[in-house]
Amino acid sequence: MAAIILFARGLTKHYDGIKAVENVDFDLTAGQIHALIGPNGAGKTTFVSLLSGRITPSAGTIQFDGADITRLPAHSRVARGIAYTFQITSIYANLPVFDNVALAIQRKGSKHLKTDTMAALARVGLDKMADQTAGTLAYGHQRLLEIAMGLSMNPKLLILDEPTQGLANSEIEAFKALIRAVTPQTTVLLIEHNMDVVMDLADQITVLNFGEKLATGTPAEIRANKAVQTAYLGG
Amino acid sequence: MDFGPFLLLALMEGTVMAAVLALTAVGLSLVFGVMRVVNVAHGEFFMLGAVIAWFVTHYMPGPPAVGFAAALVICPLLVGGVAALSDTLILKRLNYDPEATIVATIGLSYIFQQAALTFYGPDARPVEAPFDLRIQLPWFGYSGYKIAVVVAAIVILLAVWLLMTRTRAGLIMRATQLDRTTARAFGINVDRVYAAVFALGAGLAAVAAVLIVPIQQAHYLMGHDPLLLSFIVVIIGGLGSLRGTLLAALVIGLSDGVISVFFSPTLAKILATLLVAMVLVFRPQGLFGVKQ
Amino acid sequence: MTRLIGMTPSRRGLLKGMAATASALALPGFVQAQSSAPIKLGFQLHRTGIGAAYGRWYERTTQAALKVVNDQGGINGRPVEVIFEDDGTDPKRGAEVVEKLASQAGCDAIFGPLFSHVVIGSAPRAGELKVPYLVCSEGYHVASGMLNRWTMQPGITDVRAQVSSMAPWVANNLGKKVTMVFPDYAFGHDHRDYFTAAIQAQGGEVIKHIAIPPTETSFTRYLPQIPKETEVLYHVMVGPAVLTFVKELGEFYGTGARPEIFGFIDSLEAVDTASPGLEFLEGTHFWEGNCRVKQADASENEAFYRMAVGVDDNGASVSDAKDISTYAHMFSCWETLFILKAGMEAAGYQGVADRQKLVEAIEAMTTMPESAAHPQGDKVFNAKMHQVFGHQNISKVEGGKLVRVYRTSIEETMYENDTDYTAMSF
Amino acid sequence: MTRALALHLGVIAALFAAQYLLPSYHQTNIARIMVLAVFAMGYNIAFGYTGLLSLGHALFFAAGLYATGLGIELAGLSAAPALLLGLIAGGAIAAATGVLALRTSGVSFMIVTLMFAQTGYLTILYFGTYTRGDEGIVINRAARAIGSLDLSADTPRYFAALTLFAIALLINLMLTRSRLGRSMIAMRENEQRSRMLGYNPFRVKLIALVISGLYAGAAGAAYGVLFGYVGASFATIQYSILPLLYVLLGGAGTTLGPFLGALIMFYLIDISSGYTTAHLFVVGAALLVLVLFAPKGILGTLRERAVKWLP
Repeated sequence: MAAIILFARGLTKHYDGIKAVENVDFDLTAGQIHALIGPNGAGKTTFVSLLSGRITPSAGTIQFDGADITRLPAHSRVARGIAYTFQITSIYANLPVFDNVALAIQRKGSKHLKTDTMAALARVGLDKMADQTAGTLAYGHQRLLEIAMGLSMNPKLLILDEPTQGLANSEIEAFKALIRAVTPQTTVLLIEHNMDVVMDLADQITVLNFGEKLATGTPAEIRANKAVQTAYLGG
Repeated sequence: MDFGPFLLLALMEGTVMAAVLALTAVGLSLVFGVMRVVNVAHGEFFMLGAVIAWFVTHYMPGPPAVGFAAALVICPLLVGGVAALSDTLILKRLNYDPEATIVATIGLSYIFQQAALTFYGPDARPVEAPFDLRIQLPWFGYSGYKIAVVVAAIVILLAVWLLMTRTRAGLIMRATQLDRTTARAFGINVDRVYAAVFALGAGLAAVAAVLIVPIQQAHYLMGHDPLLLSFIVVIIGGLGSLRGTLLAALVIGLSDGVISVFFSPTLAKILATLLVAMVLVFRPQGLFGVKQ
Repeated sequence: MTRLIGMTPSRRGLLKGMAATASALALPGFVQAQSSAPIKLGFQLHRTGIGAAYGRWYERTTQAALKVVNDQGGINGRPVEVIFEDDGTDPKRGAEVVEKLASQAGCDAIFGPLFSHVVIGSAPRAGELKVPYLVCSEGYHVASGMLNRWTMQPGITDVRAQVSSMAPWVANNLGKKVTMVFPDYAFGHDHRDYFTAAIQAQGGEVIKHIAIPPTETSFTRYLPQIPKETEVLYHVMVGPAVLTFVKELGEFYGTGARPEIFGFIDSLEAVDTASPGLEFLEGTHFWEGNCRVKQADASENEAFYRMAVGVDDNGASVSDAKDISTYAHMFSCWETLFILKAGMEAAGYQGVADRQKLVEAIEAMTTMPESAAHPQGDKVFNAKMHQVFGHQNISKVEGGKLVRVYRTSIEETMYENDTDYTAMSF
Repeated sequence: MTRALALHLGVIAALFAAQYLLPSYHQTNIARIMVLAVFAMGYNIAFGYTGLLSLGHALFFAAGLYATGLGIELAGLSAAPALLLGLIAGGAIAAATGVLALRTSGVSFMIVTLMFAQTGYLTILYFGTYTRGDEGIVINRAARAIGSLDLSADTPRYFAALTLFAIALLINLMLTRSRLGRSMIAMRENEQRSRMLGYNPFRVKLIALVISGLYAGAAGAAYGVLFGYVGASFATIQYSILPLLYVLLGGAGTTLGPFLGALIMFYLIDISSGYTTAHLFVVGAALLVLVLFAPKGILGTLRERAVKWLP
C-alpha cells in the first residue's frame, strides 16, 4: 500500500454551536487523486480549509508528510507543500497575469523567475496573455490562472475547490489532462460537483454529509454504497 | 487638602467629565456601530457646536438663560444638518469605504476648522452660563452649573436610549446596523438612515459642546481633545457598543482625575494612550465587549 | 463681526509687498541703487494657530508703529514697508516664512515672533541667511546663548529676568511659602526654575510645583494639590484655555479662605478682568510687562502709544470695549520697530549688504531712555546676551481694574551668565 | 537601460540642474521638499505598495529627528554617525510599532498607529529636561557638517538633500522591481491569496513597515541636520497626515508620486498664502477632491489612462 501523505483524526469545527465538520477521520494516499463530494452545506469547503489552515479546528489533529500541522498557520503549511486554490476565484485582479504566477513561483526561490513563470503559464495556455491585467481575463481563463498558481508552487498536495465550475466542456477536458499529468508526483484533493469529472479522475472518493463522513472508497464502491445513494446521489 | 475632600472633588470633576465624554463618545460610537464609519471629523462637530453656541448666545437678546436654551436647540440642528450634508455629498459617494472615509473626514475636519477660524476668529471666547450658582462646601467651592451639566447629560442619554430601543426609528437603525442588505430588502431607505445617524452623532457632539462651553471657551482648535478622548472611550468600551461606551466614559472620566493625582499628568496621558493601543491589539472587542 | 474681517488691510499690504517683490526679483540690483526705495521689513506673524490671539494685536501694534515711523519720515529718509506673513504658530512653517521674507521678498530684517518654539525653529535659518532676526518672545532662549549672532531680543525683557525680579517683592509682601502652577513645557519650566531659585535667595521656598500638561482643558482637579500651608499661589498659563483656568480657580476657592494669589498676566492676556466668574481676582496681584489699564501717573509717551495703537484706558480696543488687547506684551513690537529704525540710521543702512552693520549697530546700543520709541520705559541692552532689560510692573486688582503697586528697577531684573554672542562669527 | 530608469535618472538630473537655475529662495524650498519627499516615499512603501494606512508616521520621522538631534547635542556625536543613528532609530521604532500594530488591520491599524504616535509625542514632552519639550532644540551650527562639508550652507545642503533623495528614489525603484516589492503589492491586493501562496503576511508587512520607518527616520535625521531644528511639533498628528496627503496627491504606489505630491502641496500653500490665510481649507479641500475624484492621484491616474509603464 502506498504511503499516507496526510491524515486527519477526529477533525471537528463548530461555529456557535453549528457543527460544520464533526469528528472526521480522513486518509490521503500519496500520488492519488482524491475527490471530496457531498450535498451543498455538507462541510466540504470547511473541511479542506481546515486542512489548508485557513481556519483552525475546534478539535482533532492533522498530520502531513509525517509531521503534526494542526497548529501551523496556513502560510507555513503552504511552505511544507500544501497548495490551495479557491472556490471563488481569488487571483490578483489588478496585477498582470505574469505577476500572479510569478508570485507563486518566486517564493520557492526560483533562479530564472521569468522563464519559469512563462513555462507555468504555457502549461495552462495563458502564456499569450502574460501582460494582460488578470481581472480582465474571461472567467474560464481566470479559473485556469488560479490552477496555474496552485500548480506552479510544485506542491506535494494540491487542494482544488470546485476547479471546473464555469469551465466549458473543452476546457474541462484540458483540465483533466492537466491533473492527470501532475500525478503521481503531486497528490490531488478535489471538491467537485461535476460527477463525470469525479468518476473519471478520482482514485478515491470521500462523501461528506452534514459535516460527517458518510463513506470512503473507489468510485465503484461509492456508486454502490446505499447510504450515499440515499443521501446524495439518489436525492 | 485632606484626602477625603480631595477624593470627593476628584470624583465630582470625574463625573462631569464622564457626562460630557459620554455624550460625545456615544455619537461617535453610534456612527461607527450603524455605519462602520470612523468619523475623524467628530471633534470638529463638537467644536462647531461650541462656536455656534457662542454666536447664538451673543446675538440672542434677553437673559443668558434664553440664549443658552436657544443654543441647545439650534446648535445640534445646524451641526446635524452640516453632518447630513457631508454624508450625502461625500461619504455616500465613497461607498463608505473605510480608508477613503477616514481620509475624507480628515479633509472635512480641516475645512470645519478653517470655517471657524475665518468666521469666528482665533480667540477663545466665553459663553455665559444660564445661571450663576456657586456651591460652597466646607472644603472647597464648586460650580452649580457643572452639576446641572451632569443632570442634562443623563437626561439626553436616556432620550437616546429610548430612541434606540423604544421607537420605530431606533428599530430601523438597529436593523440597518445588523445587515444593511437585508434592511434594504425590507424597504428601509438605507441612505436616509445613514444620513440621519451621521446627523444624530454629530448633533450629540454639538449638544455636549453647548453644555461644556460655559465651563470652557469656544475655540477653533478645541475639537482635538474630545476626538482623542472619544476614540479612547469608544475603543475601551468596544467599537460600536453603546452600553460599553457609557461604561467606559464613566471609568475613564472618573479614573482620569484620580490617576493624575498619583502620576504626573503627562505620564498619565501617555499610559492612557498606550493602554488604548494595547486594548486594540490584544482585546479588539474592547475591555467591556464580548468576544464575537 | 467687523472685527473679524479687520484683517483685510494687512492682506492688501501683503499683496502690495508681493508685487514689489516680483519687481525686485526681476531687477536684483535695482533696489540697492535706489536710495528712495522703501525699506522692507518682514513680520513673522502668528495669524493662525495657538498664538493667534497674540498675533492679531501684534499686527495692530506694528501697523500703528509703522504709521508713526513713516509719518516721521521713515528710516534714513526712506519709506518703510512691513510684510506680514503667517507662520501658523508652527516652527517648520516659521523657518519657511523666514526664508520667504528674506530670500523672496528681500526683506532687510525680520521681526515679531512670540512663541518660543517658532523662534527656536526659525532662528537657525535666519542665521544661515544672515538676516537680522529680532524676536518679541520674552523667552530665555536668546539670552541663554542657544541661538546665533543674528537673533536678538531688544524689545522685551526675557522671562528669566521677569520672574527673578518678582521674587523679592513677593517674599516681602505676600509670603514666603509659594505653590507654583505652570504649564508643563519649556516656557513653564523657565518659570519653575528661575522663580524657585529666586525665592530661595529671598529666604522663601516653593513648597509645591504643579505642572499642567499643555493640552489640558480642565483644571479643577489639579487645584486640591495646593498645600494648605501655602501663603502665595503663583500661577502662569498660556493658550486658549487660560480663562477656564482662572475661572476654575475662582470656583475652587469660592468664598472660602484662600492664599495670596500672584499671577503672570499671561494667564489673563486678551481676557477682561471683569468677566463673570473672575470676581475673586479682586485683591490679587499680577505681573505686567506694560500696564494694561492706564495708570494715574502714565507718561505722555505711554498715552501716545496707547492712542496710536487704538487702545482705550482699560486696555481694550477703542472700537470694541470687549476686545481686550495683549497689552502687557505687545509693546515689544512697537519698540522693536523703533530699534530697527535707530539701528539702521546708526549703521547708515543702505541695503541688504549692510545687514551685518545693522546687527553691530544694535549691539552697540546700551541704554535706551524712555521716549515715544520706548513707551514702556527706559531699558538697558546687554549686547553679549542680545537681550534687553527693563522695568517690570506688579499690579493689584482693585475694583476690577489692574492698578500698579510696584515697579521694579532695571537692576532687579539683571542676572549674569556666560553668553557672549559678540564673540560669535557672523 | 529601461525607460523607467531613464525617467528617474532624468528627474534626478533635472533636480541637479535646478540648483543652478533656480533663485535662492526656491533652491532651499526644493531642498526641503526633497527631504519631505523621502519621508513621503517611506510612507508610500507602507501605504501605497503594501496597503498599510498608518496614521502614525510622524513617530518614525520624529524618531530620526530626535535620535540625530539628541545624539549631537547630548551625546556629542558628529553629524555622520548621528545621521546613521537617526536612520536606525526610524527603523527600530517602526519595527517595535509593527510587531504590535500589525496584529491588527484596517481601521484598528490606523487607530493603533495614531495612538502610538500620540504616545511618542507625549513622551517627548514628558522628557522635557532633555528634549526641551515643545520648544525644541537648535542643533549647533558647528556640528552640522560632514568632514569639511558645511551642511548649513545652501549649496552643500542642496546636494546633501539631493543625494539622499536620489538614493531613496533609486532604492524605491529597485524595490518595486524586486520580488520583495511584488510580495508587498500582493499583500495590498489580496492578503488571503498571498497567505495561500505561502507568504507570511505579518512578516512581509513588518519588513515593509521597517523599510518605511528607515525612510522616515532618514528624512527626519536629515531634516534636523540640514535645517538645524528639532522640535516636538514634528511629532504631532499633522506630520502623520502630511505624507498621506503628498502620496494621495502624487499617486499612491508610484515611485515619483510622493515627490510630485510634496512639490505641489508645498507650492500650493506657499503661493496661496499670498492670497488667502485659509491654508487649512486648501489642505482639506485637496484631500476631499482627491479622495472623491482622483483616488489614484496624479501619477496613478496618468498610469491608468496613458503611461502604463510608469513604475
